[in-house]
Amino acid sequence: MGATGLALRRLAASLLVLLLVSAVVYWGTAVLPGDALTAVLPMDVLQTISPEELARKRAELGIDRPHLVQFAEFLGRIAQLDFGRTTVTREAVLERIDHPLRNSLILAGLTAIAAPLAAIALAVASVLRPRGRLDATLTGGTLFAYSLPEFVTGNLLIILFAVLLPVAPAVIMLPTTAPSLDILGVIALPIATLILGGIAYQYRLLRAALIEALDSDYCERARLSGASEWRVVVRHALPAALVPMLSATAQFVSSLISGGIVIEFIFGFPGIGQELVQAISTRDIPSVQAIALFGASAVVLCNFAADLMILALDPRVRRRSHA
Amino acid sequence: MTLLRVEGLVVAYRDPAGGERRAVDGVSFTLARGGALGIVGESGCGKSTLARALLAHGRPGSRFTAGQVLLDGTDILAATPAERTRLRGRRVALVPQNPLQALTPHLTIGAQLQEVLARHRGLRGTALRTAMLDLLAAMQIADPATLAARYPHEASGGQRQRVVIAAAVAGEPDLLVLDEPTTALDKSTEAQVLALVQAQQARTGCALVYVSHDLRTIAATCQEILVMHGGRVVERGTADEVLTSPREPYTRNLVGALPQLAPRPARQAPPLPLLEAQGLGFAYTRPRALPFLPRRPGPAALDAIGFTLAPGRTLGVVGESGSGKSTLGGLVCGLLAGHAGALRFDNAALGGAARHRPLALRRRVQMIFQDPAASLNPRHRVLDLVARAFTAYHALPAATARTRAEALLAGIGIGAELLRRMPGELSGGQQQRVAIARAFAAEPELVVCDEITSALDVTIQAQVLDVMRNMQRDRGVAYLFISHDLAVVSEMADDILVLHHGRIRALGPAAEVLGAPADAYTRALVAAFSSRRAAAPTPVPIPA
Amino acid sequence: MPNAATAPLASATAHRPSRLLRALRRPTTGIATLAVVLHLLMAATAPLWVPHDTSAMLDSPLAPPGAEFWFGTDLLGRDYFSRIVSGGQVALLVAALGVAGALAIGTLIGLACGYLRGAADEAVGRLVDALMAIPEFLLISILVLAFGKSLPALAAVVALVYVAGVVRVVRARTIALAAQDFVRAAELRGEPRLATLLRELLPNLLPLLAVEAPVRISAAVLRISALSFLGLGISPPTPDWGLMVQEAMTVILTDPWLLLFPAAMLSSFVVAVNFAVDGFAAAYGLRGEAGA
Amino acid sequence: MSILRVSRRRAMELAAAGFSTFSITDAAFAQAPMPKRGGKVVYGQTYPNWALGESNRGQHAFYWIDLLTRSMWNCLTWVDEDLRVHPEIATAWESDEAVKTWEFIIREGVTFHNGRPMTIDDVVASCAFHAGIPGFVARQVASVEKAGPNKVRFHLKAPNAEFPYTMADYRNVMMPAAAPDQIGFDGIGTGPFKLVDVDNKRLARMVRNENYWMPGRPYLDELHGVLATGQAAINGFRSGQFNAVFNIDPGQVAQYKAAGGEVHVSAAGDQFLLVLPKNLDQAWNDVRVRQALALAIDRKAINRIVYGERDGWTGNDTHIPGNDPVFVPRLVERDVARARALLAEAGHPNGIELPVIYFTTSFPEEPRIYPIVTESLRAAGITLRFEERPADGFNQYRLAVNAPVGRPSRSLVGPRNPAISLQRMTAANPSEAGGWTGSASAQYDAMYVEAIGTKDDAKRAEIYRAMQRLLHREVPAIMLGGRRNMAAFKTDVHGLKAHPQNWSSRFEDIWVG
Repeated sequence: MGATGLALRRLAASLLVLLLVSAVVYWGTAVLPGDALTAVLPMDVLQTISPEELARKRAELGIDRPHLVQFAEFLGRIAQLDFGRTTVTREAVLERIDHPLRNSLILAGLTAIAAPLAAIALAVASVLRPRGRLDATLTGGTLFAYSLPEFVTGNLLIILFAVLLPVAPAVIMLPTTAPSLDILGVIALPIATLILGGIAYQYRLLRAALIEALDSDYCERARLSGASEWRVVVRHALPAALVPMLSATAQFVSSLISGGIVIEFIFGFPGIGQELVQAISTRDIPSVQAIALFGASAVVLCNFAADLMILALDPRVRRRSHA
Repeated sequence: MTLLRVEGLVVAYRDPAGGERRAVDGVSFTLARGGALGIVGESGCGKSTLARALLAHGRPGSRFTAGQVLLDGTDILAATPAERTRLRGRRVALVPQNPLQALTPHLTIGAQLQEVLARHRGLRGTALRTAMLDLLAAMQIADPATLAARYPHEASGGQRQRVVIAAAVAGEPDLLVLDEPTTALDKSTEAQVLALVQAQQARTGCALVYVSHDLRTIAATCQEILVMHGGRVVERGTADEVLTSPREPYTRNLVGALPQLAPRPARQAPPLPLLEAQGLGFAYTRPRALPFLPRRPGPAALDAIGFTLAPGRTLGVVGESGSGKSTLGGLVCGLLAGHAGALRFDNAALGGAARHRPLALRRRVQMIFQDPAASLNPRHRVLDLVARAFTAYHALPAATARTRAEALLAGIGIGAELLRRMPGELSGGQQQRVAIARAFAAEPELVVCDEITSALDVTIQAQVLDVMRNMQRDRGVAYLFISHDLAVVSEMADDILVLHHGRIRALGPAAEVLGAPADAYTRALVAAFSSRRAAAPTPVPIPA
Repeated sequence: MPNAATAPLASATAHRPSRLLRALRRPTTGIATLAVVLHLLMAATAPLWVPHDTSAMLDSPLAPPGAEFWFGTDLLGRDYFSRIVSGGQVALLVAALGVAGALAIGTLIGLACGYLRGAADEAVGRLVDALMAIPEFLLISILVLAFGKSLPALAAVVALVYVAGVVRVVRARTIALAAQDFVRAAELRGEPRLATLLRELLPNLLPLLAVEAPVRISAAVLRISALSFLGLGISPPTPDWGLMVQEAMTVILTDPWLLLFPAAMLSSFVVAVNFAVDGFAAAYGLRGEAGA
Repeated sequence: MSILRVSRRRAMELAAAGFSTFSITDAAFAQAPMPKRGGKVVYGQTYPNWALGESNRGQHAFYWIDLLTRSMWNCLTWVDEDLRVHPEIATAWESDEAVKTWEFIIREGVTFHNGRPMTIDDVVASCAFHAGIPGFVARQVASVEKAGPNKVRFHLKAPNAEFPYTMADYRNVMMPAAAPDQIGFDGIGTGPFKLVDVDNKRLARMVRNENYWMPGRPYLDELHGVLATGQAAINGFRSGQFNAVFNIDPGQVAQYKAAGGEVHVSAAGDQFLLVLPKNLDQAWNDVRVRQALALAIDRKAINRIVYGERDGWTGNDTHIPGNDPVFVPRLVERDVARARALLAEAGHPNGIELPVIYFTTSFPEEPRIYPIVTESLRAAGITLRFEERPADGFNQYRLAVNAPVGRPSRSLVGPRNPAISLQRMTAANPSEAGGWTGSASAQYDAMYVEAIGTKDDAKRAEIYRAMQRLLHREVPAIMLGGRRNMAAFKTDVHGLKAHPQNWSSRFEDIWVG
């Protein structure tokens, strides 16, 4: 069916996924105790405000209407890509989350490039000397890095590269709306932490696939036609071996886009994660929805990109109709 | 002048249990420049390991513990890795077994050929490309440019085999080692490929080493033959000596097991047919892009098929891959549904998926599959597999089902000590016997056998065919015996049906079809399978 | 020609137990398995032999490791050895319960989708994609705020996090299995679909689940420590390595040993489980796609 | 002893409250060696302004990145480290005999950051705005009016002898006059520093206000405030990005000193208040159980383990901070036997299980306090667990049930003057008194009304002490005192002090060199 068939099917599927996401996110947030109004009124106001006044304010904001009506109205808005305004302060949601989203996409984007490259480098190195000491140390090393919680590796990296050696900033002191170049300047340690945590799984998958590929008949034919081991690994084994790793990479990167909250807390990175925490704490459903939908579409795009790369790497899927 | 001398070669594998298993145990032989040596043996006899040892290559976990492989006097086993890499493809080359797995799936055919040419002929740019296209042309590829741009999975079996040979001969090696060159091919393409290899030898004067389990093909192409068993050479001689007057008991058993292209003695056919087909047709539906689009039918897999099969008799169905023979089997036993035309069993319409057929009908029609390992659930014990059939078809209580199953298995050669084993722990032959027992547990009247021996070695194949003949003799069951191997079919079939691209090319009693078939395609097929004894079968190209 | 049909043939490959011994003989697997067993034993029996009460404040805070308190005392003056030794209990229990739930539900859904295919499979597939696409912090916040942080609630959180992954893995393996002939044979026997699922397909998934379970449990223990960092996981004063590591970070440069012990326990468990599983998977020829 | 006694550490001429007028002169801030002008302070703040969620338009003082609004704004009055009120924008104030009408004289020559001189109309507009929205000011002020070219008059709803303290609160800043829904969002104040750039959930950058009304101040050229939660504070300090940190984790004092810093400890700080809802059918509705609870908690252990100080002040279950002259310490510090006896008397001979108290971490050391409370209560057979809820909307989680009192939870209490502090235990403030009702509560409310109506300080102090003794007997809520604000700063930073009222920290005196 090739790329176009896949694109069509994937597009239809992703619309359904986004619909499901917004439904689950809506009812999930609606279930939480309290609502946008009580979340925003300061403590001393909450004590003195009368129930009637509270009810009047809720009606004013329209958050007292039945959930089904509110959800339908929300879907109507989303259809025209209008992400609406925050419930109480009436700010445009997009204006509020655009920069944090951009920052998180930069972080996720660079990690999406760096992590697989690191995994490929490590896996190829360990496979070129099978059963050797390097293979064992790499496997053990990546597992150890994965086994340490992110806030440990993050803080240890800060102490090493910011406190002891003045290479990177210990605290990212940029405003959320800082220009992208500044964000790039401070992104090294967060990415290193993410890669240390996420590399083990991708490395293991790639290494296993490489070993399996090197045992295949076509690698043996390449070897027996005089190709050097390096060439057999890189040109013949690697492309096919990347396929299982790619879906893991896509999953790893998509979990970063709106999930990198621990990293944002440790480094003070102005990402979308903290914005999500804020939106949940103020029960601001439009913001939560917007962040969830952007996150979900980024995830869907990530998986789609991975599928396209798999298509590029494995022609058997791409051009099946000729056989 | 000797090109290759192998002296007392031993290749040992580290056994998982810690011991050492010798795959090649002291093999010695010589091969003159431009000679052709055949090495024959069943799976596990060490022939593939020996073939790779000729390129100083051992699979992971194996070591050359003794002996030498002298190529033009120098021992390539002692060569440094760099020297080994240089000689592979230039001095000695290997044509691997099944071409689809042996070609890198994500590189075009042209790219893979150019890689070898660039390394051994130092060509680059357009010179490299033209050399590649000439090489493909030399392999009788009709349109080299189109094939070069294609990926391996987009080429036919014959084309892939030719590409693999092209890759091997690209470096103009002095010694060409062929590992099971024709196993994956239909008879029609096999002859062409063998002709190509001999043309290459004639042009470059290189020596050939054929390694195969198929004694008939080796006998057709090599002057001298080595028969291997358990890592040792058990017999050595010319093709005629080995085929007509084998000295060793193992070789005698091997030659005896070769299916002979001779019709079974004619038997009186009972009047009432058990299974009939008139104008039977079938087409698979094309895969859909989106789940909601209408399903469109694909090309016809079977067209206007008519035949009858009486109780207790065997109808052999012969055809190459893609001829539709498996589709026919699937329709009869209910794996496939939605055929055109009439299909009747015991004078009643037979159709629909097995799930929707009444229990009685499901019991009376059974099927045995090609790959024994895949047809038995790996997590069920042997006894339970067969007992399950008794409980499913005869609603017997578990205990009686087990005793009936034990008796049936014993009768078919599966001893008590194997009953509690998982299928994974049995040999191929044993697994197929269990599958046969499971089929007969239902006490069927018709058994559809789809390539039931193609995955087995020749000696095991002979045993399984004996089992099937005995079961038919004892229980009077009818067989729809499907295979690509005309010789195997001729050993079983009362009548033979030859299928090609979904259409019948010949149908009639075995003697008639094998004797003087009217249809050209059938005539060529019969010639290709004719026995060694009659005359050295020259490779006869079969019209497409 | 001897009548080959009836000649009894007896040849069988090695029996099952020796594969277990062979796996254990490999050094990495042996040591790793030992470490895992020790961890489990420690978690199960800690309350019986722990020298001090894990929440009693016995001495001044941050006393260095010494004679009386082998691992010293933590920021609140509690015996650090007792807390380290019982630090795995809650996290392991929650992880095990959660992953068990994820495997049970995930396998059923994966089996059904993989074998039955059709519209249901498509729909469930999309639901799984949606579940994986929702920011995890949001899902877990909703669960914790709605159901609290009791043991079953946290186990439900872990189950939710892993069920989608299990469905994907099981569905892929089921699709491959369903193409095998022994499933065709079962269909020809007219076995009901449920029987085919449970008797033919499920047993073949058990090795996959055996590989998936321990690796995902070790991943879950890590995930719980991350949740505790965000205030969504285990609440103090319950001894938990995740919380201890988090507390230890505040005094990392003055009292590094406070971080050393819990981090060592956490990573030794995770590394040991992964190495042990790799060893057994190799010996039994299994291949799991389990992972973080 | 009058609440306005002369402070030993500060040479400052003082007059009794009421009619005298005085102005802040250099004397008020006489310092050690000659401070140098210039330089920059980048401070980390571990305690962000919890109102951040409402708006991120940033500049408004209500949503300022932390509560240290005195960096950019001024209020009419200011409360010093010993919790005594001083003039700031108002140079003097006087009230009528019934302390129900107050007049403040406004300082001359004050200009806003945008260069526009501050007029009486700006002051009146600001004060009217503060009195217009629900909160402390609105609860006390009926109306605000101009009373002359430089005088503003307040009409209170009820007499309040300590009204000047109310106008010192961090929210009651002076802003350029504007419509109520716009005032303050332009980020223009009268304070020592002008705003340059703000991302109000992360950081703010300010520069010296050249024409600040206090002569010669501020010394610094630049002031940056950065929110630094978790390890960011100590890491930022060690790496040199911060040269000061407010509200450090008391457990990390040694590490700040090891990183070349000095630590200034304030005399008092916020208190953790355990709200015991009595309107729910709970065991602590019985006063004896509450008394047992108060007696069994080892408050000395909290000071020793968490704040590293043997004899720090411990709470007396009232909102009054330890360094307030009116503070009446509890009669008995801890008596487990008495606690057990009380429980037995109340019908719980073999101990009692109390409902879980929910909290969300605000000050860094908070998660280490509650295990000590739980552990010390265990000795008296009382089981009381604390469970953290994520920073997510803790308020609505707390008030989702049983509003306005909410679930059993902890609340934060800032150190303020007795008039504000003791008002928080009256029936008008159910959420912190836990819905305390009954005769004792009524008596307490009456005493409060009498106290704030008494102009004479000594007599008022007497009533405050009686009210505290009543609270000791009734224990409507538990106050875990002992907290102290601690600020760390590099050795070359001078004049930076931690203030018991976090929000009253001043920046005019800080200099680098």
